Amino acid sequence: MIDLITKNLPALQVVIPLMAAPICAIFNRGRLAWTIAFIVAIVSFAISAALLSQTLDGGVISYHLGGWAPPIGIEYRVDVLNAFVLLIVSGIAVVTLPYAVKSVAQEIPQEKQGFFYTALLLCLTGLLGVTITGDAFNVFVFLEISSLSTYALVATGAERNRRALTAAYNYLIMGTVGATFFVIGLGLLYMATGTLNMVDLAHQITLRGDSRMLHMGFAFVLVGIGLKLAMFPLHLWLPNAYTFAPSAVSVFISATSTKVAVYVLLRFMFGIFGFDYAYQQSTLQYVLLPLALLAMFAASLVAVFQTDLKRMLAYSSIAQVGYMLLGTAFMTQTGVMATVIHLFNHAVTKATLFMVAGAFVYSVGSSKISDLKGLGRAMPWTSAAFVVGGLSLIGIPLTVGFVSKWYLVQAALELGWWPIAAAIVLSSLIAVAYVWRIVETLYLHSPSPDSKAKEAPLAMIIPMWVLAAATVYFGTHAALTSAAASRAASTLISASNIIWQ
Amino acid sequence: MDHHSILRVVSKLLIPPIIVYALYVQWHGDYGPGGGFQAGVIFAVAFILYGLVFGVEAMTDVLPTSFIRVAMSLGVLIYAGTGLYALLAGYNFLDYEAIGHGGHHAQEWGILIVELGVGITVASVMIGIFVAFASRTPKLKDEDW
Amino acid sequence: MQEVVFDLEFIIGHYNYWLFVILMMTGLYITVSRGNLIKKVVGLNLFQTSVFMLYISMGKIEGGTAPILTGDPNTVYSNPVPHVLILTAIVVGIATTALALALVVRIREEFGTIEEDELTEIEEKLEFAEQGDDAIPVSGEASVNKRESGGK
Amino acid sequence: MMTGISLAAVINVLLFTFLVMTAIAIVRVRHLFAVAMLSGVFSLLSAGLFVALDAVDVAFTEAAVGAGISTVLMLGTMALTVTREKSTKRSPVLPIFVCLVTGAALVYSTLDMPAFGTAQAPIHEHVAPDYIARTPEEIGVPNIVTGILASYRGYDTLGETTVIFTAAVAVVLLLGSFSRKKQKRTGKE
Amino acid sequence: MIAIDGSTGILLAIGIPLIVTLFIAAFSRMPNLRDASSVIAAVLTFLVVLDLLGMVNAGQTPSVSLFEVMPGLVISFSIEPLGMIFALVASGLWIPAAIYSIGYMRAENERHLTRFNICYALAISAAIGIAFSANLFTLFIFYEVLTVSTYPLVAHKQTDEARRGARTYLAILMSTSILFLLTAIIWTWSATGTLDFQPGGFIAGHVDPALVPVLLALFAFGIGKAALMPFHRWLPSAMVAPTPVSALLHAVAVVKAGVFTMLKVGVYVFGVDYLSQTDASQWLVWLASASILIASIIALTKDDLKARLAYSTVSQLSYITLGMAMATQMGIIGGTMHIVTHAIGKITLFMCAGAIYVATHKKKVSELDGLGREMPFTFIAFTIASISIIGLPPFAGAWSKMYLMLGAANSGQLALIGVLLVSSLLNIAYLMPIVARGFFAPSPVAAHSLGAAAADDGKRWREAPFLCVLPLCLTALLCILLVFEIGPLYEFLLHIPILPEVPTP
Repeated sequence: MIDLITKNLPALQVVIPLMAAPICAIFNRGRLAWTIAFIVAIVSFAISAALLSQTLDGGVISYHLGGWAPPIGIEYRVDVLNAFVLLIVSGIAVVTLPYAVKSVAQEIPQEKQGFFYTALLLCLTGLLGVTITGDAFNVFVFLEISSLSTYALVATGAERNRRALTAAYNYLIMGTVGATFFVIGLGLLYMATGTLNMVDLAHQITLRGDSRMLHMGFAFVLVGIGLKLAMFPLHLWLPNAYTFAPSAVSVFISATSTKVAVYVLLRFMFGIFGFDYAYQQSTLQYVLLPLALLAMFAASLVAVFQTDLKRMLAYSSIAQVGYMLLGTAFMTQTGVMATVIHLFNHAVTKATLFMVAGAFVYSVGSSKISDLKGLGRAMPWTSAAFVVGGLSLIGIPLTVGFVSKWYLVQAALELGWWPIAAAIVLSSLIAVAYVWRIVETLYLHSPSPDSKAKEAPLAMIIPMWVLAAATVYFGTHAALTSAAASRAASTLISASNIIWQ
Repeated sequence: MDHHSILRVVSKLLIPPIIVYALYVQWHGDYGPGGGFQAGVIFAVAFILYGLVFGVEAMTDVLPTSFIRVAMSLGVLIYAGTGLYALLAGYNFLDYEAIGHGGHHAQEWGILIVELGVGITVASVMIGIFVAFASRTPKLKDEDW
Repeated sequence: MQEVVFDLEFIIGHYNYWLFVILMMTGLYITVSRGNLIKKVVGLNLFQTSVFMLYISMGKIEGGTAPILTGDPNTVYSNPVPHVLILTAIVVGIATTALALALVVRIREEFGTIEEDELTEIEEKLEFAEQGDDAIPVSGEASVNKRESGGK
Repeated sequence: MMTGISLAAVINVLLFTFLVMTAIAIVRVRHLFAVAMLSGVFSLLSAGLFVALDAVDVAFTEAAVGAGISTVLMLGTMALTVTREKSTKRSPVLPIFVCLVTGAALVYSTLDMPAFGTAQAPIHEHVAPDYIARTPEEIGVPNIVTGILASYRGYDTLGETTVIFTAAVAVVLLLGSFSRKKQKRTGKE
Repeated sequence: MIAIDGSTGILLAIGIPLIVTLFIAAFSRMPNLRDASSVIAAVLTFLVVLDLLGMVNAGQTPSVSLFEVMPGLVISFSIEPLGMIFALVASGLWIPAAIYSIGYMRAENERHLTRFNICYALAISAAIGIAFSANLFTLFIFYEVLTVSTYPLVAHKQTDEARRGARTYLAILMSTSILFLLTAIIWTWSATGTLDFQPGGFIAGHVDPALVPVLLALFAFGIGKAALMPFHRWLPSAMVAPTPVSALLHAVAVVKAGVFTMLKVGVYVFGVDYLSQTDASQWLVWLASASILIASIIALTKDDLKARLAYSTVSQLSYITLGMAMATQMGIIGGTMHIVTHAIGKITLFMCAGAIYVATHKKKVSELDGLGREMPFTFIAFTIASISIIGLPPFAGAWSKMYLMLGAANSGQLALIGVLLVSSLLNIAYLMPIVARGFFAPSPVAAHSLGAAAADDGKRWREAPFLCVLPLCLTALLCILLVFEIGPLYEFLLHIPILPEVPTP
């Protein structure tokens, strides 16, 4: 039995949540669905931890679904990079679910909770499926599972604020356009190579050489994924979606879905393309890099002027995606490593902060900044968690945010790109402005006299502080994450055909 | 709804052949065009027609919503369960070789079972979505069309 | 990258693709430019269907038949892989459409309109109300109108 | 062989003309009922095209889904919302620009595409021949599409089934539970 | 005293203020216990630091490594003479500051004292962490901790004015540290592969000599706490804080952490010898000189007592920067010594300003007429400290200035001696009038005062509460006593390495 499980870990990683979802739907009971979801999340986390430990030495696990060898069949291919991302996604699921109990009970009507957790499980399934697969078209299928369930989850925020509906609709339209672009890109790739398996694609691309189909396939995949990961001018769906989604959903998707999209981008850019260094380099440096910089500044500046905490965090997410893209655009080992480590670091940080926002919504009924005055006293734990997460967002040492920034700046300096290095630190200063506004509101204002805010329940505080502690722990013991990220970067690089700088 | 009596008669006549056709498409998918998905849609169309003509309530009397909910979940479970069965039998996930005697026989049975799962899910999901839409009170009168 | 020569043969071999592109862009245009939420969904459908056509046309082999085995060893079959992919994509498409339309129904219920311009207007009012310290909860068309008249 | 080419070409051109006309009509018509019908017509025409391109399974599905289910859903939505589209005040410049750029990119990519219908394209040389050759031996079903769909790439189809299931879950989450008795306006007070 | 080894000592010195925050939090409803635990922690910390001094004097180098944050970047501590001096100043002055805080804050009926005490202790812990850091990375971490932990102190009053001041404080300190200091550190790291402080520095040979001044500029401006112009604005705007906080900022921890870092970078990153060879710090000499003179002139124009003292601090800090920039041994010794003498002098001045405020609620220099006769202890202490700051013999301040002048002479820049002399004259001009007004100006007529009710016995004002006056008398006394310790201090500071440890064969 043990042997059976260890042999089939990659399949089980996705199949367990996939099968749990319909089971939840059959019973359609909120409490039971939650229990199933929580157990599944823990199992998924254990599986991804096992996968990471198996691949950490640089090994690759290839699993043939249906017993058909690729490229005929669909392959699950786990290396240290996607094992790391799997761990992030399932880990966030494990902490989000206990947190969700109270906030979902408050925000979602009882009779819908069963389906709510079903949708959450489907979202998890989709994200895990996208991450683990080695087949390009399979990415699309699972991307749509996660996207569709996310649209619905965002829309359930309508119970609290009806604007969640328009947010979900806009998200759906832009997400679907993105998915269709992705499909067009895949089609062009397929047309040029005749295969859909990622490894085979990379091989065929080198074999058949350069063509316009590949160039445009690259461009369409970039735009399609760019829409999903809220790359700067394509980010318009994100702020409202994160703001009006139920708290637990904001926590989960902010920490996972953009990260998975960034992973897909990394995989396509370095794992599949790499046929034409000059083309790729110019795309990255003349398109992606400016957009990333723009995101870092524009989105951060917009964040400063927000009046709602959740929306502020959403804009900050767009800026942080800019950091990840920037690391990618460097096209160096350190740059990719900075991106990968920031995937983790930002997931932990942002999840903490959205949990804080959710706790405020739970206790105060609002995440408007003007309603948070003086809560540092009434909600000491929640407010302190905000400070930890906020410091990490700025990139103060001893937090994970610092580690990311360190590697990012180092990557810029290695290339001798001084202005970029300056831009990175400068943009993190803007984070000081928006984070400190909240800190000041929380601690240096007198609470409104009729405020009856109480500390959030323990079920919310504990997950929040688990993440806050992770923010500090991995900020002080970054050897673990940086080793994984560094290994992931070098695996990606050694697998690609690019001549690296 | 008296002025729709012709419609009612015609649809009553139409529904059984549609269902038979759906079943044909379901089982014939190996040989010609068709399969679980198409069959599921056609099957759903029969019920949707019934619902359109006789009202959603009449339809949900025949097909309770709780049944739809279980059916759509069951379809996915049948499909994934086939895979899991293979996995537990020591093969890879979804390897039909685990079924029956292996070879063509296994593949045919495997395909049949998973197509059944697809069919069940698709049919019940389509009916379910229709019910969800149709259960909302229409705001338009007939003459607005 | 090969040299492109625009002779008649090239055009005959490629005009299909260009026609698909035109259809695709029509769909995309509807999605991006129209203000009516249902029309946007229709546009999205159009866009996706045209992409499907592009896929299927790749698989076509001149003189080939549908990929259903005939038993004759000399038969040329068109490429079945795009068909499989597009079957999946169609299903994803209808799933998206259903969800989008459900959202449209809910939006109409909550906001009283499905025109993007009017929605933006209402949302801006809501935003304004949310920003004020004494935000009055606004719900439905009626109260929005009330605020409008009250604001004058 | 020549007649085959020209016949296919004629059918294609005819279908295309209708498709483009329908698409333009959809852009211009404001009555949503007509739009829904035209969208159904578009699906039917494309199904015809799929048949011409040897994709019978796809044609079948497109007809059932595009002309059937989605039309029903659109009509159902209209019954619950409105039937006429209002004119928008927004400028069409940006959408046109986006479409032109995207279209140009696509046309650019087609320049390197193998000519329509040639058997020497990469996609006919790699992997696909394996499917055609191996299906009779390994799967034993005559419909190759079914063989790939349900066996070789069966996992994609599991995903596809899950997508459909997800859609149902999503719609139920949005429009309330299935049972009519619980149907209450859940709008915010 | 219990025998402790070096690494435990370091951890204790940093840890005691940290641990005491728990006690403070626990005693938040018992004010006496809470405040007493601060004072006890201060005494204990000072004793531990003294113990460490003993070890250093015995020729040991206590050091300890905690954990690796990122590969190659370790949190570790190691004691060298410069850090030892700073730790002594910070922990030693915490004792009077803690006592004074009790007196002041209670007399002013300030609220949120638990938060105040916790942040105060955190700041001290961070300062000692900075003092003992064995590498730039550790130093940077504690530097940021110091910034963050002092922010609530500056904003303590929670008024709009306080929030605004605190915002400026945080904005300047944080942006300079992230923008310049962090960049400088990462640059150093990517150029040399190490961040460990080494005697004689480790930059030489790794960075293009033409870029060395740029790197130095990043460091000099990045260390915003040294209040080098033009990044000095935070210091005057932090004046909104309660006076014990100003004392902490100006004397005990914050600005001293800044100039200490400046010296440390000069000595252990660049190396004094390397700096003097490359003339990389020449521009800094002139900037510091300008800073000294301009800040003194601005101080002259300020009528608000605390603002005047704040600009005086800006000017005095640049003495220390100047000492580093001269790149001579005497300059470094003078600079380090000035950390000590200025700290003691300035803490006295601030405590006096606070005592005056507590007793009379007067903030402006022009209101102090005749107060010296009514508050003799406060004003005598003020006078002693002023003379020390000005640098007139026999008080301690005279010696640090003398060494700085020697340094200037050694580096052959005689103009600097002129700068130092002129600035001393300016010091006299802005400090002495205060003393003169206090003692010699006639008291304003009772009718002019709004609070005229107390004019019966002719003595309208009394000294501030005992707990306010006692510490300032102690530190004033220290200004005098330090004169007798200048010799040993000088001997001790001679150990600061000027050349690389391994001389080239």
